[in-house]
Amino acid sequence: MSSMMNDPMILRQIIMDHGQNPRNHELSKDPEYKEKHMASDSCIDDIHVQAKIKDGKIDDVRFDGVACTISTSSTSIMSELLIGKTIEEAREIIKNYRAMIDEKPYDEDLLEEAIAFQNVGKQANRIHCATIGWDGMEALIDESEENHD
Amino acid sequence: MSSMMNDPMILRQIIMDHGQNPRNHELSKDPEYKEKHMASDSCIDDIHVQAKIKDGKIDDVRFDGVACTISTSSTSIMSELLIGKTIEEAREIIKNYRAMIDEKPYDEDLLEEAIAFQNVGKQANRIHCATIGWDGMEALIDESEENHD
Amino acid sequence: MDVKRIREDFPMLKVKSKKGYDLIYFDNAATAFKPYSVIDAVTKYYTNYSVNAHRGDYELGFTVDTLYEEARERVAKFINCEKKEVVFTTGASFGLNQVAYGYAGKHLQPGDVILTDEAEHASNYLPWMNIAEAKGAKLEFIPLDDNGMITPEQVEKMMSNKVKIIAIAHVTNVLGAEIDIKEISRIAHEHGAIIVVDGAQSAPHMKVDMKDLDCDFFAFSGHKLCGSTGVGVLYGKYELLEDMEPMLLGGGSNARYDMCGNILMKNPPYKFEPGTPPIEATLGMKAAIDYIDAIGMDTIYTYEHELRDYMLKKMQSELDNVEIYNADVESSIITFNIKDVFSQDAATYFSDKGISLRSGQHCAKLLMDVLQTPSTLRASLAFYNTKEEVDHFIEVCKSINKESMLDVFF
Amino acid sequence: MDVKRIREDFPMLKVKSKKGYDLIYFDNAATAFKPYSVIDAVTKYYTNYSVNAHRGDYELGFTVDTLYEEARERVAKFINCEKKEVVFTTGASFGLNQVAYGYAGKHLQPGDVILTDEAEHASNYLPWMNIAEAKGAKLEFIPLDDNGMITPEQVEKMMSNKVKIIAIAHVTNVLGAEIDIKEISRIAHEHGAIIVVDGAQSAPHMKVDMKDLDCDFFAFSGHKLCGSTGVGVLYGKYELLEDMEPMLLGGGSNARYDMCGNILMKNPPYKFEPGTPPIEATLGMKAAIDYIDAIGMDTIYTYEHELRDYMLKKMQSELDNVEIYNADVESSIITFNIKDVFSQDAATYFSDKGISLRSGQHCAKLLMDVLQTPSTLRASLAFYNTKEEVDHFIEVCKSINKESMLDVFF
Ligand SMILES: Cc1ncc(COP(=O)(O)O)c(C=O)c1O
Ligand SMILES: Cc1ncc(COP(=O)(O)O)c(C=O)c1O
Repeated sequence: MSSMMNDPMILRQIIMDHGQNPRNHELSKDPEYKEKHMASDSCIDDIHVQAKIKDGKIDDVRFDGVACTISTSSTSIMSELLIGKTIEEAREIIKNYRAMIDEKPYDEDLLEEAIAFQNVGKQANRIHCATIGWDGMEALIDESEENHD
Repeated sequence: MSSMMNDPMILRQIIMDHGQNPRNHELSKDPEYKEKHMASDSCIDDIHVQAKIKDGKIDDVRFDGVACTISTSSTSIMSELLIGKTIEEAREIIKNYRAMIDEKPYDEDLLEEAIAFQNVGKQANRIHCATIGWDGMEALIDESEENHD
Repeated sequence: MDVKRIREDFPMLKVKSKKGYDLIYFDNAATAFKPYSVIDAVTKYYTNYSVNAHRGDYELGFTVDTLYEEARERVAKFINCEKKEVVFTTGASFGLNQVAYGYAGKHLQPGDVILTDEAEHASNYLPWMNIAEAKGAKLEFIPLDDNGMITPEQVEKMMSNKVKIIAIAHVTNVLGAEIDIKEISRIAHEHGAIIVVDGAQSAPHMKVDMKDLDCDFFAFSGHKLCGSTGVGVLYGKYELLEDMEPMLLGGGSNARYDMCGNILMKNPPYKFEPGTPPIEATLGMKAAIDYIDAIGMDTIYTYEHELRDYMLKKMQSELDNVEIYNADVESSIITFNIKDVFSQDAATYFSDKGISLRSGQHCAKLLMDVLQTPSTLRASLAFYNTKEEVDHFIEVCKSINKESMLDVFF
Repeated sequence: MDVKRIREDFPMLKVKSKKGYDLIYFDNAATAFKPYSVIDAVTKYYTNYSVNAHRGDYELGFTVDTLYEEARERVAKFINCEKKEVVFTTGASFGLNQVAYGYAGKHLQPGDVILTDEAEHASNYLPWMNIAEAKGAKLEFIPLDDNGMITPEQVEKMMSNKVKIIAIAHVTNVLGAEIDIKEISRIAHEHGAIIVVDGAQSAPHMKVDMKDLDCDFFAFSGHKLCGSTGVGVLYGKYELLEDMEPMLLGGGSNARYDMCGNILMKNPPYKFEPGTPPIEATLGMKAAIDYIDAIGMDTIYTYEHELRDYMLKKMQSELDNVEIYNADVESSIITFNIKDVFSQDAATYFSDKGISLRSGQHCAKLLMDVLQTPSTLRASLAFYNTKEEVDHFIEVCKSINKESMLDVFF
């Protein structure tokens, strides 16, 4: 892992960049995309997450909605990270991301830019912002597998 | 006023006597009797008071129901006191009885046996027992006057 | 159990009556005294984090939110259920109304039957009477046996495919009889009915295990459990909570809504908790549960029943002026009268001697038709009561009669 | 008003944030801090007379009953009404639900109209939405003016013989706008409608006089008034209380009932108060009212408005990174955003610097369509806030931007 990724300035810039210019930030009308509406109970984050999952592979991830910087940015990074991954790979990444948020051991290399959120637990009330998009994505993956059982 | 009436033993006996052998303790079916149902909110006293009032005079008073000694006895004494009185006389007696209960100056002579309840204020939570029958009677007098207006 | 030491925890046990007697509190079924730890929990809220719950916009808000949810978790552990099955209410009365209105009101059809009985508290009777009337359903009464008990056999006899809901108390409040909920739940479910349990009098005095009882709803109050007034719990199986309408709507219980009349409600338990909750009371209830569990519910149960046996035997052997109505019932309550003295007059006399007893119809007004007396006295014990208190009570009983009871007025 | 001395009365004002900052609490519209006198009133209940209310069977029961009714009398004096018009509730949310369910639910006919507006708190909107749907009635929205205000003129225009109920806030919770209830009451009555006022945000900050406002129902919460959580008040004109169905049934609110389904309810306010009430919270609310009246509501009003003016002017003159949404509204609230920073991110930053602000949609989610922003920050002031706190707030505002707001995570 690049040591640059340990530089707080870099990490901040990653969050800001994705917060202001979120990637994959437009929903698709293609019926192959499945969608989850994630409305946080305790804050105003209200996003829609979409994924196109085929043959055990995540072809695309999209999202949109009203949300704070932390949730917008973390969802944007998630989308970039997971596009093109297999379901197994995606699950591993999600697992490691959650471990990081919970301040448990995790594999930095798998998380790439997502490690920018390594300190979000410092503001415990913001953890849900850093995970809302990830939760939506995980639910979509779960559903895609159920449908193939 | 007889000094006997200052003897607590006598007063207790008056309460007990009326509590155990209440006078006028049977309701009438005569339609000339008007009736009030007095059910205390805060205890189980639940009595019916009847009065036959004609031409400004209280011809008869009756009552019945489930009630503690204090309310049974005080209502019994009330009935004896008010039968045969004019409405004006009855109002004067009721006013003095209330004054006594409230520990204000009152005319002993008007109250006769009712002064047995002079100390009921010592047990403030029992005041409503000592007045429930009187309240019913006053309501009946009020109504009799309204009907003649 | 070291009752001397336990009594040190309760400031109320140091209070004296007007006439200087030690306070003997035998009205524990009405509400229980609070240990210092409960008072401290409430005070701590006021002095350390006195902000609103349900929001984490700032540090203290998050703190309170976390404590509030910890209280929910603590309750779940106390009654052995999932955290998400714990709805905070304002007391047993609210919980029972919520189920009647929001579950029965949604599901009952004309002709359906609600089974209840004549030993219920008004809070577990009137809501059912009301919803039955609104829905064209019928209330039917499970006959009480000679001891005022409801037995599974009697319930079984009452069952039909019309019975949709059984609403009964776990422990009745006048006689303190413990009803076999586990078996009645089994019968209810066998017939496709649900069972709603009024746990107001059981939760404070015995282990209540939702998994074991297998009831569908269970309501109780914090204040009878040595906690604050104004708070309570409604347990419901999660599918049933999902299938129940909230009685109240307002800020906090909805996730989203718009002007076209669409509301997206939160999931249970939150959809039943609109508005600012009784925060300090909830934290107080948590402290009470901690306190009670530290002593041990089984220990409490054993102690209270022993003390009640002691009292009952003394009343039966030393007094000839009392009539006891529930001598044959397993209970921590004694329901009785002083012969020739109306209950309320007797209660005033007891009070004058420092003893707090409940008189009257105890809110289970119907039961009086069964006991055949217009009113009774009720002595309800708690784990902080003592044999010495019972002894004093016996002496006072001896001194009451139809003449002496007037002493208090002279 | 000596704010230094007043601050001594509030233990919360001695609390420090995690990072050691003095706590600056600007979320008073959510709930207010409690003075020692309130805490003492609650503690006194627990330690001196911790028994149930509503019964006078023994000394302490009578004491509590008396204190409880004194609290009712105190509230009546506070809002200038009759004691019997004061219903104790668990908060504003409950009171509003009670009126929607028990009054509107009883009287509304299909086609009737309930007037409300887009600035209402969920607790004064969702119950109406719900009952309108149940009764086939319609909700119509009084247009807000440019300042988010509801004017009598706008109400007048909306009136018709179909309008049966007007449900509006006295002071709105997002903008803090003071609505002319007195005049709107007049208009309502002229058209044969009743007016239900959500006083949650007015009762703590200005004189509310029921005789003068002449509204029909008025609901507020104790906790926003420096009192306990879990208690509130519903005022209703007595004839209307008599004509309203209780939402809850249970012990204490009925005088008598039998097994044939006949209930004899108590008279108002008692028929609306079944179950054990939040006793210590009610006594706490009384102490809060005593405290507030001792300072003087007019004094409080003037101070809070001066402080808000001071804050507003400073924000307008010293800051270029804020957008203010209610600058033209008489209020003790400032609703704003930091440019380029999402409200919740900003709130976290403020919190990190010791400042408690509310972010989000403040439960008046609809209003956001009017303000045209998905969310805002809300600083709501109380009489114990100071200019020094405002000054610190201004400094913190200066330091926030889209980059610095991430400091809290690093
Ligand atoms: C305008 C308004 N109405 C109603 C409420 C609800 O009050 P409570 O949560 O105390 O029931 C609030 C509290 O946020 C409010 O601000
Ligand atoms: C058996 C029973 N059910 C319900 C209640 C009502 O509880 P609360 O008044 O706390 O709502 C009581 C309290 O007296 C009770 O004894």
